[in-house]
Amino acid sequence: MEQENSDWPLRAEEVEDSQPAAGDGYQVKLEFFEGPLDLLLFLIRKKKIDINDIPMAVITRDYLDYLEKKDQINLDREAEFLLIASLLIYIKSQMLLPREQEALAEDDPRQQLVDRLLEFQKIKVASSLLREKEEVELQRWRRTFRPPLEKPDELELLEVSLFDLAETFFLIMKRRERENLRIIKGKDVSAEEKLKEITDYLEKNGSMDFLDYFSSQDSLEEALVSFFCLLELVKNHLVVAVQEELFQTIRVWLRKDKTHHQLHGPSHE
Amino acid sequence: MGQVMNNQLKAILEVLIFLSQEPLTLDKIKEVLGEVPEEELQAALQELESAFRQEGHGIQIVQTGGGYLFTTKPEHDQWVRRLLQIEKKTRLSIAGLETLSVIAYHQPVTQAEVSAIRGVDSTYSIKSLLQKKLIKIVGRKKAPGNPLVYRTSEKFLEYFGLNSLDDLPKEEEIAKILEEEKKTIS
Amino acid sequence: MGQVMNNQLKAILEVLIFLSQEPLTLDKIKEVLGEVPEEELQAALQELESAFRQEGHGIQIVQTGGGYLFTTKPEHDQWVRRLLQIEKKTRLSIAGLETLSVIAYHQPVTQAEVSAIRGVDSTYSIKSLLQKKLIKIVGRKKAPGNPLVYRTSEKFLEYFGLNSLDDLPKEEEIAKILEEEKKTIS
Repeated sequence: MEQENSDWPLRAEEVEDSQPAAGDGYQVKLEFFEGPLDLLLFLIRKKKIDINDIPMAVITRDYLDYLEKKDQINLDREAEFLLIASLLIYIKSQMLLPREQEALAEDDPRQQLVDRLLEFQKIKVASSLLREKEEVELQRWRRTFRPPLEKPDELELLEVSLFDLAETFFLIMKRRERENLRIIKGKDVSAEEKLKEITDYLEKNGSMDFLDYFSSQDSLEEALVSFFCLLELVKNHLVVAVQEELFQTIRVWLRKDKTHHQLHGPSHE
Repeated sequence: MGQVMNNQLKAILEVLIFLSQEPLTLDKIKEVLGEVPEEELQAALQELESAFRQEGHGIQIVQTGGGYLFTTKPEHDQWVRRLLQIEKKTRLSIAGLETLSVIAYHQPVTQAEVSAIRGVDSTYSIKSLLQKKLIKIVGRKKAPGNPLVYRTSEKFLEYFGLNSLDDLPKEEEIAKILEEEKKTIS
Repeated sequence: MGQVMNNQLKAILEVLIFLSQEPLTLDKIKEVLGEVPEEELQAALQELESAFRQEGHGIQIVQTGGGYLFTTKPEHDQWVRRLLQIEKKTRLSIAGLETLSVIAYHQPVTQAEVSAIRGVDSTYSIKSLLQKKLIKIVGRKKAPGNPLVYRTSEKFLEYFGLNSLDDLPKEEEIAKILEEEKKTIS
């Protein structure tokens, strides 16, 4: 029978072993990580680092090296990797700041990252335990029919959920719409429009809760475009983005010294 | 033939008969099991049959239609019918689900309106939902024929774990979820 | 309680569990049977379970998803697949399993919360789990945007052979595995 590979500790290590490393770099593919936390845990384990005392400079460099090794970044998939990259840089910079009060040891800027990694690690273990249970259960078979003793109209009954109810209704409505030959046009999003939308909003309101804004977008595509517009604005020093509390939200402010003109014509050097 | 082998064979036969929707023929058994001495196979089948014929068992193996099949024993018929009746009460058919969803999102609504939206006569489904107490009659519409007007009931909210009708998933939310699917397909 | 009565009760329970498509809950059993002393019922169920656990049986009664269900034993998987001519059943994707774990351990939970814990947008996984009926919408969170709130479903329990959420791997079990991992790494 087949050799069952457990998903834990990390699939990526298996990949690394099966592909002779070129040079000193480890050749692991991003596809093998479910997400940035997965990658981060991999790097931490690789360096045998104590998760409670992460050397931010080292791990941030490893992480960025890793992303840079990629030929091209697939934005659809890798925005999340970039988000964590910016978080790592942020924490690193926080740690470089001179401490005003030496006494506040528990004020470690890494703490929330650590908490998050620990939680994620637990989830990974739980997943692997569930996987084992799944393996067993998939080998148990149940009947999907009743023995022939009832009247046929008692078949095809189902237990329904709220999702079924809602999905059913909107599918009926969709069917109706199609019958009426109404055409619904999709929305194309351009970066320029998004840029203008964000800066207009900032000019009017002063600041914005970026995560709220991000999740209020109609489609993933639109949300991603807005995310990269934000990165662009930060890069060009037109706005300041601050995460007041880690993993909470990103608040964005307009830089006061920037003129309206600059805002609407971000440079593309 | 050892006892272990025999037990093993009986267990496998039990599984095969259990999962077979049609009477399981000897040919099919041989096809699945491969080489098994005919004599051994017959003996195992017979033991299996007689084991379930004992008191204390409610199901039995019968030979019918050229094969073996699990059925319930006739003397338990009344319990079977009670169980099926109870299951019927708590389950919906696809037509029932469709009708219920239309009433939930369009209430208050008449039978004619439901039928128009579904494109199918919904009289029977409405009757069945009324019996299940998932919907209720709330009055008559001031329109030709004074048709009855329906709404979802308290039991409906309970069934779906909703606090109020405001909690019903909105079109955009479902659309978003369905949209996501379209993207991954295309 | 005489032996006849007990045999009779076991036989009826066998029939009911055998016929039920979903795990048969104690509540449903009681609804069908009416007045039966709790103790007697529990004893009969236990005897029934252990009888099928014997060698020589290929099917067994399992407690899963909050009820009783007949399934085949895992060791006969290969014969079943030969009978039904099915390759191995598909497993959940890693993303799906991860998302499901987060929901299982953090429920009730919103999409945004799941995504935050995973560090990955989980909209697609949630949709797919909804369609597999492994999770369900249970209402809305009183928070900006009133996001939908998710929980694992009955089917989730059945899928992993859990009788209730209490059967999920415990915190200590997980901690122990992590401890061992650490040892093998360093």
